[in-house]
Amino acid sequence: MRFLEDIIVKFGSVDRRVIFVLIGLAVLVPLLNPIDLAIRPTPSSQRVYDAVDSIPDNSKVLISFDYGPSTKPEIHPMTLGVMRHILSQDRGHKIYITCLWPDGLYMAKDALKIINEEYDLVEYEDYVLLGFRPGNEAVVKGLASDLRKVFTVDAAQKSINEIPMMEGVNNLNDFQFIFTGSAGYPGTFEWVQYGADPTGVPLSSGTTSIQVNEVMPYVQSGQLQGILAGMPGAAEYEKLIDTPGIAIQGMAAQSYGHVVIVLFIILGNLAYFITERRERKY
Amino acid sequence: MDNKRVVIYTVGILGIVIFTFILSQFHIFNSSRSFMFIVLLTVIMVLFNEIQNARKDSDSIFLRDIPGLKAVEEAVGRSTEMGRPILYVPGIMDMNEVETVAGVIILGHVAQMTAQYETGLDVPVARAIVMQAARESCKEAYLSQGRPEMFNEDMVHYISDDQFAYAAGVNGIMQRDKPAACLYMGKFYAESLLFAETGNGIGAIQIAGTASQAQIPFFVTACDYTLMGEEFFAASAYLSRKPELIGGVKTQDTVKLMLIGLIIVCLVMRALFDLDIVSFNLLDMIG
Amino acid sequence: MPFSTILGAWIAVFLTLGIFSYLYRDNPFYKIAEHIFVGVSAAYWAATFYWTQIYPNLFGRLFAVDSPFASMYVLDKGHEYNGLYFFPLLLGIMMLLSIFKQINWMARWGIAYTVGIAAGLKTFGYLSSNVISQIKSTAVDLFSGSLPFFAMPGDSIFNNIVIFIGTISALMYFYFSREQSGLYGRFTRLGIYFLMISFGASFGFAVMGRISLLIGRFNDLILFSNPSYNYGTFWMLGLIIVVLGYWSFQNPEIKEG
Amino acid sequence: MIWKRYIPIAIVGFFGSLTLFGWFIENEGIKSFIDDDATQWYDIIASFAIFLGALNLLKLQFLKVLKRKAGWEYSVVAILSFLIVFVIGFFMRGAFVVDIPNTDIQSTYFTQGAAEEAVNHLKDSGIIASITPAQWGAHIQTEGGLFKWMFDNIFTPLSATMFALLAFYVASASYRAFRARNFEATLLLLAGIIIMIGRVPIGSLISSWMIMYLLVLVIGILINTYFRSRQLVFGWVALGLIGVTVLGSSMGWPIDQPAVFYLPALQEWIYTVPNLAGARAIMIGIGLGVVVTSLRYIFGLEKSYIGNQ
Repeated sequence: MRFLEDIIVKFGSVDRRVIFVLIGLAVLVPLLNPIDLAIRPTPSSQRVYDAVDSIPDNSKVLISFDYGPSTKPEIHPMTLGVMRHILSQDRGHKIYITCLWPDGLYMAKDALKIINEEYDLVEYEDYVLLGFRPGNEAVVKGLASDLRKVFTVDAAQKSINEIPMMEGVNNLNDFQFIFTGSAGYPGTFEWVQYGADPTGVPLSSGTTSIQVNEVMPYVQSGQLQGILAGMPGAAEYEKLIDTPGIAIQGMAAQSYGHVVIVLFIILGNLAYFITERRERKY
Repeated sequence: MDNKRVVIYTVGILGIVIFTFILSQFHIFNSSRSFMFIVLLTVIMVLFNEIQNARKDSDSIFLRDIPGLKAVEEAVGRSTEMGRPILYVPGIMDMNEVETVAGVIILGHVAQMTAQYETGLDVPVARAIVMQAARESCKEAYLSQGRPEMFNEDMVHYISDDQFAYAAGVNGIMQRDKPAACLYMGKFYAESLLFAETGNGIGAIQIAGTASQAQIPFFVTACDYTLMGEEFFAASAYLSRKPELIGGVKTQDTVKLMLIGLIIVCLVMRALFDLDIVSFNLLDMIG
Repeated sequence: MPFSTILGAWIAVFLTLGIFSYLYRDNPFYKIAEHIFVGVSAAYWAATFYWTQIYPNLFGRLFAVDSPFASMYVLDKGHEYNGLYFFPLLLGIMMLLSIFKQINWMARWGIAYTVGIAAGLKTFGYLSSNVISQIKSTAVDLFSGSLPFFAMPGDSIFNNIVIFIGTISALMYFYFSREQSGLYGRFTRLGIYFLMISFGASFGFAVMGRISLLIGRFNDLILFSNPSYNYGTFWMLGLIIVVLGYWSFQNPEIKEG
Repeated sequence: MIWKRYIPIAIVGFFGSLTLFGWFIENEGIKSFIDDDATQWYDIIASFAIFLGALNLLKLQFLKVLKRKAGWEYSVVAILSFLIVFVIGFFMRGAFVVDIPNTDIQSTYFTQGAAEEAVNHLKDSGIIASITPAQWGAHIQTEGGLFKWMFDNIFTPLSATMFALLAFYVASASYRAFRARNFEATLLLLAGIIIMIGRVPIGSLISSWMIMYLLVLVIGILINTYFRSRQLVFGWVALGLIGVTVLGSSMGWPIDQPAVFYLPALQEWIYTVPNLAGARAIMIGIGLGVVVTSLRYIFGLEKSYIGNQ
């Protein structure tokens, strides 16, 4: 027993790089030979799926790309999942894309490139990329009151009036559903405060794991129709629309990463209590 | 809330409701948001009243003691006994962040104590403007304790604007000088982990204060004491003795009580509605 | 696979491994990658904000088709001319001029405008969505009879009671005008327990997010190690290990602590 | 003094109250000004502020080089990369689209020369193709353009990897810094662990019976440390193990029953009930803080944003 205690305590003072190698391997190995783990959707992901499913036919859907490259692994599978879900039912939905983050523009172009390979979409008829506008919450407020003043041209600098699907679209009230893939500020908070609450348009959101708990009260109060929480949330959504993608592939690595961190916390605390008890003895 | 305030605020709210009712007769007023208008005017009324009270005599304003602040005094005492310096990290952001301003205010309080106990104080910063403000705050503290000779400019020194370079610099200081107490007061991002881990490694007392919600959980588990969110702002308001700041804290307290009252009223009214004792549901009327 | 994509992949791998090399120790590769990031991101932000806002929405209005300067230069972005837009232009230029020390007070007008507008938006936005809406949903459903007393998972009256008491006790923990002692002290102690569970959830989600981002980077490195990218990851890994090994042999690490 | 202090305070006061009370005004003129022009001006000034940030950064690096401070060579790298991307962004179109009429085959080249060469090459094999340079403004996000190439291969890996570093720091902090030093910290770590394991697929593989056995052992250890009596510990552990086994076999060992010990279900309850109460109290608390601070800005009671001279 004493021998075991010594190992745990000694491991605490080992060089930090050993711990780095351990967590690195715990994440890398399952990525190299993926193990298929059963995924169980949580109620908050299910609620997003139901919200998207219950959009009336031939609706106008606004998808906002409010994230950048550094949080792409968590959010990109979500926005792709929602777009696939909307298009796979071919119920005549039209997709309008805005970005509150400058690099959200590139995330949107990347997503459109992937989606175009799977569904033959016609730009300006099935989807329009309105692009990025700086100004954070001011942009959302502007969209709620007069979209045509915020976006006079789309991302390819084409005038709004020349785009057929923009007819009758003057502000957020003309949309039947909004989805924001959000990595921070501006993002879900601003869409709830200046987008969904003032207009009543149903809003769902996919956020990075770190932001999930701050946004969570909106879900219970009904201001948000469910939440996709981090990469696990994205994997659950991929399972719900059963098109396995990059999020599901990452779940094994995510699981082992968590197990290793939990073991570190438990071992670290054991070492702490052991040294504490030994000090109390002398 | 003493009953003088209860009377003022009840009369105030009645006045606001009447004023809003009059306004709602004009079509220029968006009456669908009248409830929000009433709430907004109430908060403004409470704000001006509490700042007025704080301006009259800010010493009479009561503030419960905050465990984190008491721990700071203990930490300074411990450092003095062990003859080792105190490390104070005022966050990595600039003076335009409210949390950095609060961090510099608390620094002034700590500097007063280190002047009194003649303990070493080391303040590495990540922004040039924060360096100036921190130096002013320390100089004032040492003067107020009558120890101008103990203050030297290099106590507060600039390391780097970049997040990880700053973290590496502070870690180097910790390992070299082995301070007995490390205080992290301000706005932090992921580098909070690096400070807390190195501080743990050298066995220092660690006290953190921040409103950055993503970092509070890490500080709570890694430090001995943490001033969490509002505690951090209340502590700095109290120490600054500025009527606007103290008034702000008292306003939030007062409005919080009113809101809890509103929750209970809504709960009761909803229960009555659900049990069909009452025909209308108050919740739908609230904007 | 066009040459520019392969070259791009190799550069991406070099920069990724350069940043990761910081885990071994602070070294020239990390410093180069980090300073490239500093320079590139500054220029990237400037270019993106100019072309998406200043160019179409400011100059688009000042040099619109019907503007008095139309003879000089026309930029048709679907706006009509609006002379008021000289105000933001003036504030913007003052901000740029504030880089010079003696007149750095000039930035204050622009900052004041953004602080003013943000304060006006935030006051209503937070009061309505983050305070009042949350207050309304804390008046929970206890007697509507549509909920079972206890259910796991799913809503229940027991859950609603816990939410009601938890929210109020946690709110009272951050109440500063009364000493936390006696019965009231025990009530706020209950509040700190609810707060701790909430911080625990944030802790769990924060760790989850960071692992996901690491997965994203490893996915890229694995992708770029394929033959179609001429084994970019392996070449770069080899290069960095050799050079780094030699460099750290030259200047050994002073044993910290 | 007026220019430096009173005018900024007046700007905050005027535009702040206009935007704040604008929410309650029904007048078209004011509403359209606040909702559109005022917000457009906000966007424009925010863009200039970003420009200022970039210039400040550059100034910092220049000073480092001029004064030959430690590590100035790396500042040269920063300035060079800034200039290269600045030139690409502002002065080079970097995107010349060559497309063959009435087909959707198209490819983009970085330079005019490369595009012309491709067109001549096509002409030799009898296909006429046209070159359309990307419009100014759209050139920075044209697929295959030089700016987009720089974004994909330089900006994205750098910013993504800076974040990914944190996973390693969390791991080492998990071992060396996160301590259950008091009941609150223990509650925090327990809730964190249950949520971390409950929300990933591996969590649903751990049966509630395994958790119950684990609980019996952990309580046994706690009894041992606090009560120090051997019989009590053995009594409890034996009783606990038998009880769980009997209950398990009577229910046929279902993996997710009783739900309170099945991690995904327990995680969901913790997440949607106690966590919600805490998160809501924090949201209300911060909300009030933002409202009071913003009101202090508007009514000129808070002037830290313009310094105190």
